[in-house]
Amino acid sequence: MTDVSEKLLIVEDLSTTFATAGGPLPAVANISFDLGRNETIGIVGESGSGKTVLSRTIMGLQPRTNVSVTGSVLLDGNEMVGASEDFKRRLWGTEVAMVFQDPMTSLNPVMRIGKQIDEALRVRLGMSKQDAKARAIELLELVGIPSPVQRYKAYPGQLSGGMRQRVVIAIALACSPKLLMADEPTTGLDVTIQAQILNLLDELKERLHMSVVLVTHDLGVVATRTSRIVVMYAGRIVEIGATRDVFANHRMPYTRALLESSPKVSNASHTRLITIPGRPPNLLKLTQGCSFAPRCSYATDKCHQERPELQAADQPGHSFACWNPLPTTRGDSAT
Amino acid sequence: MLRYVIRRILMLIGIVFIISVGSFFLIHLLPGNITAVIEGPGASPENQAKLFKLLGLNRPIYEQYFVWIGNILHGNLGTSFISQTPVVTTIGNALPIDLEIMFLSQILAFAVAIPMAMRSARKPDGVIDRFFSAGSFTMLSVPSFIVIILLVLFVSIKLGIPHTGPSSYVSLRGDWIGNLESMALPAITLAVGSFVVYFRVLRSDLIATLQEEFITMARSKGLSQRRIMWRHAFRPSSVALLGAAGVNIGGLLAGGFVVQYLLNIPGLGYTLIAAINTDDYLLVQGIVLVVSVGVVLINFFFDFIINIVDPRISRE
Amino acid sequence: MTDARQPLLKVRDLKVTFGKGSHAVSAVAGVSFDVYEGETLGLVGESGCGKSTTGKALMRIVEPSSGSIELDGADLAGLKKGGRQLRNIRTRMQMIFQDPISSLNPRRRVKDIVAEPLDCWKTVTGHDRDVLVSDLLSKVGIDPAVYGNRYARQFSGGQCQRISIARSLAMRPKLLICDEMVSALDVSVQAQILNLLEDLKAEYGLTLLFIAHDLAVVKNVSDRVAVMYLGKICEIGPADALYEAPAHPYTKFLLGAALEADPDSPMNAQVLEGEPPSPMNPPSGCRFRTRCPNATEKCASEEPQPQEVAPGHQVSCHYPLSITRK
Amino acid sequence: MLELEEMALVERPEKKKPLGPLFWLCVGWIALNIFGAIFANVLPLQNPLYQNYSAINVGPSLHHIFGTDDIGRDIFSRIVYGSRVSIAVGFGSMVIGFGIGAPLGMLAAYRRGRFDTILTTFMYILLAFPAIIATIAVLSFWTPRSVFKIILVIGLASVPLVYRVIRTATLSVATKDYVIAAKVQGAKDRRILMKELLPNIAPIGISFLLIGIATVIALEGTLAFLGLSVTTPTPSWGNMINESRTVLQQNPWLAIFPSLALCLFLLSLNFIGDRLRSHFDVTEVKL
Repeated sequence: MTDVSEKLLIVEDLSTTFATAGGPLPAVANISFDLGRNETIGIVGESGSGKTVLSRTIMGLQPRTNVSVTGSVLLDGNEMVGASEDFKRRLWGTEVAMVFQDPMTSLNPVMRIGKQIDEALRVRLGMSKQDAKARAIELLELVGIPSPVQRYKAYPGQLSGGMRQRVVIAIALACSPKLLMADEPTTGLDVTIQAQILNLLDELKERLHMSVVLVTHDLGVVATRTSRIVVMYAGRIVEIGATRDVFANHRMPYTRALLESSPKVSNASHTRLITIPGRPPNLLKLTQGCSFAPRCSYATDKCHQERPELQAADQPGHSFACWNPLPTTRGDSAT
Repeated sequence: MLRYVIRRILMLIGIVFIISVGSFFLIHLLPGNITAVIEGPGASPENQAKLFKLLGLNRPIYEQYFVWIGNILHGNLGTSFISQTPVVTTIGNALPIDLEIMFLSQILAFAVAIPMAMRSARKPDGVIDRFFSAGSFTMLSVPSFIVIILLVLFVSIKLGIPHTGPSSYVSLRGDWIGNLESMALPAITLAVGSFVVYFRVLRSDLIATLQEEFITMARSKGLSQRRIMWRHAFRPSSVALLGAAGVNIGGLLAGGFVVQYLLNIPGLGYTLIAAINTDDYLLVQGIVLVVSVGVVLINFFFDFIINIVDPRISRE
Repeated sequence: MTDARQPLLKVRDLKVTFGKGSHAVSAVAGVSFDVYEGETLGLVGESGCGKSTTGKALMRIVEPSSGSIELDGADLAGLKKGGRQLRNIRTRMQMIFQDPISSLNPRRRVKDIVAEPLDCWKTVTGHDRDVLVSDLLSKVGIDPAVYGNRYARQFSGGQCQRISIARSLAMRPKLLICDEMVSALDVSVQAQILNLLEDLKAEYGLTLLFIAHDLAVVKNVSDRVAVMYLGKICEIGPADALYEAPAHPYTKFLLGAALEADPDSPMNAQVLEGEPPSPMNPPSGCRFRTRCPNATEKCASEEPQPQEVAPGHQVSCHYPLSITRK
Repeated sequence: MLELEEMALVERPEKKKPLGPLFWLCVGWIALNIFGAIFANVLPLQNPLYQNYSAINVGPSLHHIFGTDDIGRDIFSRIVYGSRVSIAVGFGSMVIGFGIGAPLGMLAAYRRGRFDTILTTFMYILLAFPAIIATIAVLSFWTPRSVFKIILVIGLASVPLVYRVIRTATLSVATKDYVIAAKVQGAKDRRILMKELLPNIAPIGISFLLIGIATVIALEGTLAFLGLSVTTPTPSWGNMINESRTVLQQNPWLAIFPSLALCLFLLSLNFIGDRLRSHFDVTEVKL
C-alpha cells in the first residue's frame, strides 16, 4: 500500500479498442506510465493519436458501449479498469476531475453556471444549499472570474470562451480532486487568454497540491509547464521522458518531425519548414511494424515488419520506441 | 426577453387579425345569394331581410368587416338560423368537452412518451430502442379514425365496457366515473397520435444531447445516471418536444373531430360537422374562428414555455 | 524599398458594420493598408478583432459600409453587388477559407470542384479543361487519376485544403486571400500546406494576404505583418522587425503570450489581463487603453494616428515602445 | 465520436447504412399500389359500383377475395379503385405544395434580406393558422367537392410547411463555406442554386416529400371519414371506412381491409422516407 501511494496514478499496459463497423479500432494500445503527486505530465500527439481517448480511459469515462479496455489504471490505489460505474462515480470529482477541450460545449447551456458548480458540491459533498452557494462563489473567485456573485446567476451563453473555461475549471475543482485531467484546455482560446488559463492551472496546481495530466497537440503548451511528457502516435507511446530530455535529446524520428514542422516565432520570415510526408495511419489498417514507418525517412525493412518496443535512453526515465533512433549527441538543432 | 415577448404579442395580434379576416370571408365565398344560401332553401323573406341587415350587405365590404368584428368583440357571434340559438351559447356548451379530451390525452401521451424516450435514448439501437421505435413507427402510420374504430370494435363491442360506445356520452356534471369512461376512448385515440410524435422527437433529441460534451462533464462530476438524464439532458432536449406539442395540439383537432363524430360526443368537432351537414354557416364560421384563435393561443403559450426552458432562444 | 513597388491592393479606411442602431457592431473600424505585388502581408490578431471580416470585405463577401478597395487601380467597393463587373474581378482575387471540409461541396466530384471557375467563365473547355484540372491537382499533390473522380466528402482536412488551393488557382488570380487556412490542421499537415503555398506563390507569381491568429505561422510566411485589435490596425511593419521589436504594447503582449516549443523559453512573465471589450461599445480614444499598462488620459481622449517609427513600420500609439534593436 | 472518425481516416469512409430488403419491399408495395390505381380500368376487376344483392356482407371467398359490403359491392375492387383518390390527392397536393413552397424557401434562404424577412413572416403567420381547420372550413363551403378541389386546398395549405422545411434546410447549406467559395469563383446565382444548394437539399426534400404524401393521404382519409372528401359512391379508402362503421358488428371486413390498405401504404411511405433520411445522413427535420 505504501509504494502505491507514492505515485498517484499508475497506468499499466492500457489498451482501448472500439468495435466499429470497419472492425476493431485500437485507439489506445499498451500504454504504461505513472504520475507522482503534485506533478504535471504532458501527453502530446496530433489528432487521431489517441490522446483524448487515453485521458478518458484513465478516468473511466469512455463510452459505455462498443468498447473494450484492458490493462490497469491505478488511481490512488483504486483500480479503474473494469470497475463499476458506481465505483468510478465515487472517485469522479473527488479523486479525479476533468477540464474539457471546448468550453462552448462542455457547459450545460440551459443551466445557470452557479447551479452547475453547486450541483457537484451538494450531490457529492452533501453540502447545504447556502453552503454550496457560498463555496461556488468562492470557487468562481478562485478561478479569477470578476464579480462572481453576479456571474453565479449567468448562463454559459453570456460568458466569453475564456470565462467559460474558468467556470469549467471551477467545476472540476469543486470537490478538490487529487488529479486534474486537462484535455486540450486552451485549444479554442486566443493566445493571450491561453496564457491566462495556463498560468491559472499552474497556480492552482501548486496551491491545491494537485497532479495534472495536460493533454495537447501543441508542444509549446507543454514545453515549460510539465516535468515529463509522453509523445503519442497512432495510439501508442513513441517517446516518454523528462520534458527537457525529450525536447533536447529526442531519439524517435516522429518527435523530431513534430518539433521541426511546427513554425516558430523566432524563425526568420520565409523559413522553410521541415515536413513529414503523408498522414497519420488508418488505425483500422495497421501493419505489423512501426506505425510511423511509412512516413519515416529512416525506416528499414525491420521497421515495416516488427513493432519496436519502448527502450531506455541514456537519461533516466527517458525511453523511446524505434529501431533506428536518432543519435544521442547531436548539435543544438532541437531549439 | 421583454423585447421578445412584445414582438411575439404583436405577431399574435397580426395572426388573430388575419384569422378573423379569413373567417369573415368564408361567408362571402358562398356562391349566389348569400342570405338564401346561409338560411337554406325555403327561408322566409323577412328572415332573409333580417340577415341582410345583420350582415350589412348593403355597405362596403370593409365596413361590413368592422361591424362584424365589433359584434364579436362584444361576444356576439350571431344567432343560428337553423337552431335559433346564439352561436356563443352552442360553442360555450361544446368547448369544455374538447378541453377535457385534450387535457386527458396530453397527460397520457407525455406520461408514456417521456419515460419511453429516455429508456430508448439510453441505448440507441439496443433491443428496447428498436422495439419502441418500430412500435411507434407503426403507430405513426395508423390514422386516428382507424384507431378509434379498432378501439370501438374491441373495447365497447367485444369487451362491452359501458359508456364507451357511440352515443353514450356522459356529462361531467352527472356521474364523473361515467364521464371518464366515455372520455377514455377519445382521449386514448388522441394520445396515441400525440405519443408517437412526442416519443420520436424527444428520443432523437435526447440521443443527440447525450452525446454532448456537457453530459460527459456531468458524468465526470460523479452524478448518477438518473440525475444526468433528468437534470442535464431532459431540459435542453425538450425544446423540440414543446414545439411539437404546440403544433400537434392544433393538428389533433382533426383527429378530435373524427372521434367526436364517430362517438357522437357533443364537442366542437361534432358540432362543426353537424353544422356543416345542416348548412348552419354562422355556426361553422363561429367554430372556425374560436378554434383557430385557440390554436394560435396554444402555440403562443408553448413558444413562451420554450423560452423559459431554453434561455438561448430569446437571446438570439 | 517596398515603397518603390506598386501596391496591387490598396485599402483605405475600410469599415464594416453589422446590424443597425443601438445594436450596431463595427467589426472593422477604419482599416488602411497596401499589399505590394509579389509580397505576403500577414494579418494577425485575436478572435473578434475583425481580421477575417476584413478579408471577407475585400472579397465583398460581406459588404463594407465605407472605404475604398482598389485592386490594380480598379475600385471594388463601388461595384454593384452581384454584378458582372464584381464577378469579373473575382477571377483576379481568390480566397481560401478556414474550414477545409466545409469549403468543398460534399456532393460534387473533386474534378468538378476544381473546374468550377472554368465552368463559370467558360475560359477553358472540353479536353483542355480536363488537362488543366489534372495539372492543377498534381501541382497541389493530389493524384488526379486516383482521386479526381472521388467526392469531396471522402477527403481529410489537409487534402481538402489542397483541393481548395487548386480551385483558387484555376483562373490564375493575382491576389490570394488566405483566411486562417491552416488553423484547422495538425502541425505536420500544416507544415506541408504552408510549404506548398510558398512553392505555388513563387510559381504563379502570387500576392498573398495571409490572415491568421497564430503568430508563428504568420511570421513564417509573411514579408510584412499587420496586427489588428478591436477592428483597427495597431501596428504594421516588416515581419522580422516587428517581431523583434514591437512598438505597440499590444503587439508586445501578444508576442509574449505566444508559446515556444522550447523548455528554456521564459514563462510568460507579463500576461495581458482581462479580455477585449465588446466591439458594440468600444472604448474612446485608443481602443487598447482599457488593458494597456501605459495608458494615460490622452489615450482616452485622443485616438492615436499611425506614425512611422522606422522605415515601413507604422504604429498607432501615443507612447510607442522604443524600438532599439537588440 | 469525431475523434474515432479521425482515427479511421485515410479516406473518410462512406458510412452509409445499406437500405436493406425491407426498404425495397416498401418501394415495391408503393409501386404495386400505384400500378393498380393507374390500370384499375384495364385490370380484371369487378365493377366497384356494381351492387350484387345476392351477396351482401359476405366474408372473403374465392369469388370476392376481400368479401362484399352492405350493398353487395366487391371490396377488393373498391379498394383498388379507392386508391386512386388517395394517391392522386397525396401526390397531387404535394406537387402543388413543393412546386410553390420549395422554390420560395430556397430562394428566401439564399437571398436573405428583405425578401426573406417579408416572405418568412408571412409564411409563419400562415403556419400559425390551423391548416386543418381552414381545410375543413373551405371544403365544407366549397361544394360540390371534387378530387381537384381537394388537391388544390390541401396543396395550398401545405405550402407554408414545405416552405419552412426547405428554407431551414437551405439555410444550413447556404451558410457553408463552399457556397461562398462558389460565389467567389464568380458563379451566378442560378448556378449556385442548382449545383451547390439543390444536391444538398434534395435528400431532405425527398424524405420530407414522402412523409408529406403519407400525411396528406391520412388527412384525405380523415376528410372522407367526415364526409368532406369526394362524394359517394366514388370509392376512396376513407369513404369505405366511413361507410363501414354502421355495420361494424355485422361485417368487420368492410372496416378491416380498407384500413389495412391505407395503413400499409402509409407505413411504406413513412418507412421509405425515414430510411432515405438516415441513408443520406440527414439529421431529423422536425416536421
